[in-house]
Amino acid sequence: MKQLSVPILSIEKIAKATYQIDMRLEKDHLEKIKPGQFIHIRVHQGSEFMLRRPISVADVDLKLNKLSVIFKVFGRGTEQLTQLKANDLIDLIIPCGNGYPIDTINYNHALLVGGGVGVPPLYYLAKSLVARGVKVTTIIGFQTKEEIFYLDKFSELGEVFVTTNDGSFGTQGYVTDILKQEDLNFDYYFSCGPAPMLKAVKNYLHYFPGYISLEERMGCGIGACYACVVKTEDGKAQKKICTDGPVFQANEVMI
Amino acid sequence: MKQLSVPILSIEKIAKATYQIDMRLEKDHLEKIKPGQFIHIRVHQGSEFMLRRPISVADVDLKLNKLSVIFKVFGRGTEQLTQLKANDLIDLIIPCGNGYPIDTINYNHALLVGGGVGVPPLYYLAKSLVARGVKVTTIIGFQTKEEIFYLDKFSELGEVFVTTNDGSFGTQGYVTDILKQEDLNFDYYFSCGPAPMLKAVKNYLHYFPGYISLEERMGCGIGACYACVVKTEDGKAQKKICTDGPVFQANEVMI
Amino acid sequence: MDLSVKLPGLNLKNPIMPASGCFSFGKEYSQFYDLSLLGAVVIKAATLNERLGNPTPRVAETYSGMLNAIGLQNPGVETIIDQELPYLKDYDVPVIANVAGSTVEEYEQVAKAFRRTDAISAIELNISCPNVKEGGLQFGTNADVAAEVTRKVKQVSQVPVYVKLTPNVTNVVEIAQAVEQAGADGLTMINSLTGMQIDLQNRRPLLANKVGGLTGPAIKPVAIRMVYQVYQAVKIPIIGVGGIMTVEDVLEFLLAGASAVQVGTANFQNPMICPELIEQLPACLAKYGFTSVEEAIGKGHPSE
Amino acid sequence: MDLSVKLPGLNLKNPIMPASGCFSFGKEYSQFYDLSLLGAVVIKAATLNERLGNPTPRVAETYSGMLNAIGLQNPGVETIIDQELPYLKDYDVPVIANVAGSTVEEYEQVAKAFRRTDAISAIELNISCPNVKEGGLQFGTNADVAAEVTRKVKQVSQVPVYVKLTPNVTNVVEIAQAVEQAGADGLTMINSLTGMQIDLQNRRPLLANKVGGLTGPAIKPVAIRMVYQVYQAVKIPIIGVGGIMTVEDVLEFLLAGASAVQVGTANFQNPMICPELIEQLPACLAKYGFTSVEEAIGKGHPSE
Ligand SMILES: Cc1cc2nc3c(=O)[nH]c(=O)nc-3n(C[C@H](O)[C@H](O)[C@H](O)COP(=O)(O)OP(=O)(O)OC[C@H]3O[C@@H](n4cnc5c(N)ncnc54)[C@H](O)[C@@H]3O)c2cc1C
Ligand SMILES: Cc1cc2nc3c(=O)[nH]c(=O)nc-3n(C[C@H](O)[C@H](O)[C@H](O)COP(=O)(O)OP(=O)(O)OC[C@H]3O[C@@H](n4cnc5c(N)ncnc54)[C@H](O)[C@@H]3O)c2cc1C
Ligand SMILES: Cc1cc2nc3c(=O)[nH]c(=O)nc-3n(C[C@H](O)[C@H](O)[C@H](O)COP(=O)(O)O)c2cc1C
Ligand SMILES: Cc1cc2nc3c(=O)[nH]c(=O)nc-3n(C[C@H](O)[C@H](O)[C@H](O)COP(=O)(O)O)c2cc1C
Ligand code: FES
Ligand code: FES
Repeated sequence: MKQLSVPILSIEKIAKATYQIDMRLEKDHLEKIKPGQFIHIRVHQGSEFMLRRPISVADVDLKLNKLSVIFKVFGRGTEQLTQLKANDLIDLIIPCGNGYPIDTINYNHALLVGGGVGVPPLYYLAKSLVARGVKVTTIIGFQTKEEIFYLDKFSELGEVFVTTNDGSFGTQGYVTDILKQEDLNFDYYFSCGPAPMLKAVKNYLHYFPGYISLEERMGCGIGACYACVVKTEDGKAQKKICTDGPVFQANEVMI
Repeated sequence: MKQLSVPILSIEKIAKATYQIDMRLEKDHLEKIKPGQFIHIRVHQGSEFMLRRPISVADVDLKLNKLSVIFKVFGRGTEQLTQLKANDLIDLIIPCGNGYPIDTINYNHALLVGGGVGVPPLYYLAKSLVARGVKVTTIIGFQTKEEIFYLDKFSELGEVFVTTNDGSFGTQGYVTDILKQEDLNFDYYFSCGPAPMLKAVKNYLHYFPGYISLEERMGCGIGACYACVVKTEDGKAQKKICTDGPVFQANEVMI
Repeated sequence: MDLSVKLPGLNLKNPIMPASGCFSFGKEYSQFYDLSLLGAVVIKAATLNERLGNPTPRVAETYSGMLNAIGLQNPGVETIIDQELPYLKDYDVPVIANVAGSTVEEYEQVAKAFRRTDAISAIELNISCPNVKEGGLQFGTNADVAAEVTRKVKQVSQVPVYVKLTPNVTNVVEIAQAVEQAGADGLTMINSLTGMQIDLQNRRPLLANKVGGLTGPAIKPVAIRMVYQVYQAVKIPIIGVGGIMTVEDVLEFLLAGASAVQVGTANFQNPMICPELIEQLPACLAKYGFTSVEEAIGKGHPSE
Repeated sequence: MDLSVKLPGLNLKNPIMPASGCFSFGKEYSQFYDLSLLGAVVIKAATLNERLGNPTPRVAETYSGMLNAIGLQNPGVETIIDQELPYLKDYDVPVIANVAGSTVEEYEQVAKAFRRTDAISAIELNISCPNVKEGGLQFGTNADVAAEVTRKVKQVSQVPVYVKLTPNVTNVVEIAQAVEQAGADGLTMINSLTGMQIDLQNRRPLLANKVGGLTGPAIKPVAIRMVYQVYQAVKIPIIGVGGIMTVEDVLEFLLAGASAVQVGTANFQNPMICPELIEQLPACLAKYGFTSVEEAIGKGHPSE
């Protein structure tokens, strides 16, 4: 884990209230990043924003020495981040958390299920899985058509199903509706998204082995403040999402 | 008085820790500005800096629709202002306070005495006086050679004496040393600078009519909070520097 | 969208008003906008006689806040009635008179003096100003004394009395209940937290008065907490104040239990803040599912 | 430049240490820098048994500050001694153990438990944590109770005892004097101010615990004021804490009367803050005319 100040290559609006930031990092930092890990971003110099913002790694390009994140404008901090410009420096703690243990699992066909701001980390995951010869099927859910991003990119990597809550694109409803409607073939699943979605996915897929990625309001992002805990499935102990997670085995934690 | 958001034309370091910002304003705003008035600058969007910074008008250019201020980096706010770039917008309350009543005075030769950040307003004053046919002699004092600015510009308008505390340029000592050493000819004086300097100038020149410009920590800058008061000479009443001043007759207020 | 709020003595067309001491008597801000837009105007604290206040410096900036030690400078209640209030009569806006004093008698006398004018709709009892050595703090930090001042002022006032509480106490609920018991028609909360800044160069407190009142967004969480706690413990309405910067802050105070809000320090940063908040309020209420201001009041208290 | 400070039980090579609860037991930050650089390490509050703390969300951001309601999550004093303290032994840095409890007896028992290790140099009595329903606030807001806890812990502790005061009181000087009287070797001040944020979407307090502790630069003026007032009223040394962001803030606390300082929230924004402050301190002291840390302590009190 390192604190770095890195230059922004570009910042671009890629969907409704959704932005992608590409930044330049040195190779030895990029090589350490695993899909599912996040970076902890300082919003602004000065005192107004005392907490960093955790944002998942959406893509890593080792050729262009580039790291990409995708974030949605939610509150004051992400609003402030949209003010960044190319060549500005951005202050990161990197890499944070544990990623998906893609090298230690035995599988042939992965199902990826993401909702909203849970979609970005699945892209780097999908790329990494395909690179390892694992087949990938993806279900991504959004509120509405204007919020959809990366559909093409996911499509290049495997079959993709899209849902929108308002039915303006793809299947109307939730990602779990796809699980119910389609007869999907897979032997492992990975899911990232809002807690209610994860819960539904975990319940629906409880016969399958899988990993889920959790969100919680964070203080330090490095395991020092105990802000981001989640109870273990047995309710007896607690894990820190920022260091033990954000990726957990689906049956490891209580959500 | 108006709140305006105006574009910055340029920001430039003109001396040690001293910056000039030129901004573009519409003519009808510029025409209302009198020498000695100030603008009340919002340091930054967001909540970190709740108070604006009062900065004197250093120059007005009606041809180029340009207003210039010169400020010294003193604390966190002026430090932040140095981060501004050309084309950024800057949020002002303008014009603030009462300027020098140059059109109502009967005089032929004005002495201008300024120290440090008290020098900038004297430039627009000098220009305006010369334009009205009044002769101008100027004494400006700085800590050290590297802090000197606008010497050429003042020289174009009349005789100039410079002092530095450390003697690295001009006369070593204070502006009042010039008053003591030189046999100056003038019938009115105008002074702006730190309180101890104003006090010394006022005492030394107490036989002359004159105007001084005061500084005080401000809240609103528009007369609503009573932060910036100064006692009248008789000690019985109080004036607000931000609206009754910053320019006062030398014998009007207690300093 | 219905922004109006009915409070004792106050028919507010909207819940936004400037906070006492940050708006003088209104004239300055009327250069920026029409004061009739406001829910109400709260004037600077009135004392019996003229006060010149504290020596300068009187203000300092802090992280997301400021300190002030103005020291209740004001021309005295009679001059205020004769020379300041008439100006506000031209506007269609209720006026709240902030009343301060060094003794219980002074509070009483100031409140009494206001009987001869019909230019004010309510009194706000400033029992909390931390800046004046003999006055302020003491009244507001002791429940019995706070109740006594309230009772005495209620006896002489012709208009409803709002008591403005200080946050510099161990138990704000106790004070709130005591003044409610003593007849207060409403509460305003909070006044400033006592703070200090030290001037490194001069090696002494920066404010001439040494301590000052901390205000601005820095203190908002304390204000929200106190409004929330007191809302559950009293029946009289609360006017919320402390650190409001945005329309979301306004709604947060409403949800905490405030029926209206005051904006103080933010006026200095942005003189247009009050009309801007009023303009933004309908959309903000709608965004969070409310159809009126009244509907939002106290809705941050889960029903469990 | 001499940065060292000698305090009861603590030979600090410099006056900068992380604040309790913001630094866990040190391991995480040792990824960023060598902990031996620090003046001391203050570990997370220890209670007698393991505590799981409050439900989440446990933190929220506020203007120039944050709210937390962690709820004293910790593995219990025995596990801390056996599993956390050994790691710190590898560093050349004194360790201060923050001690919390729900009853006077629990404080006593935790302090007693620490007798079996020589890994700690002092105890910091957290009589002020506002997050735990049965503990915390009560002890620190009543002078008699605060004195009682202090006395009991002093009786069993083998190391000096610093009492950490809460700012949520009407009169902090009274509490400070009571714990001094009861035998405290030093004071740490301040802990967090009680605050709240309301979630507009969910219409309830954002923190699961509803109220939380407000920390960060927002509260610095309150901390400075309290250190300043207490410095004039007690003889024991004060460790200052609350909102430190810059080296000027450090010096401000020293001038107010603190002998050393703790940095809490700022670690989250900038994990390198402590070593950066240590590095910047000599130049800052020199700039303002001091030749050592000791020389600056209390110098913000004008001699008049
Ligand atoms: C491990 C992890 C990975 C994430 N990855 C992404 C991503 O790739 N893209 C994306 O758009 N969002 C992601 N999020 C959510 C993102 O962190 C929040 O949307 C963001 O912090 C909100 O900040 P704000 O300033 O807009 O909101 P504010 O309301 O101003 O935030 C206030 C505080 O709440 C915290 N907060 C608010 N919402 C959340 C949330 N949902 N999760 C965690 N903290 C929150 C903020 O970090 C901040 O401390 C991730 C969250 C976590 C925990
Ligand atoms: C009418 C007037 C005109 C001025 N004109 C100029 C000018 O043309 N050029 C220039 O360099 N400076 C000028 N000053 C001084 C300038 O306002 C301060 O240097 C500046 O506000 C310091 O801000 P800071 O953020 O650097 O300091 P900080 O210490 O961060 O400021 C904290 C607070 O103190 C106030 N403050 C600090 N020092 C002063 C001071 N000397 N006077 C007033 N307020 C102060 C700030 O406004 C702010 O509210 C003027 C002051 C006044 C009152
Ligand atoms: C400069 C200044 C002067 C104030 N004067 C008074 C006053 O005279 N009477 C009063 O009750 N409160 C006074 N206050 C407190 C405000 O009315 C308000 O309670 C406080 O500032 C918190 O609100 P804010 O954070 O929006 O500023 C003053 C505040 C400031 C900043
Ligand atoms: C997340 C968090 C956890 C804390 N836990 C403790 C604690 O366990 N014991 C304690 O005495 N203080 C605790 N505090 C208070 C800090 O030690 C410190 O007093 C306070 O944060 C003020 O300093 P700051 O403004 O630099 O953060 C905690 C603060 C934070 C932010
Ligand atoms: S955010 Fe601090 S422990 Fe996870
Ligand atoms: S700064 Fe507010 S009255 Fe002058």
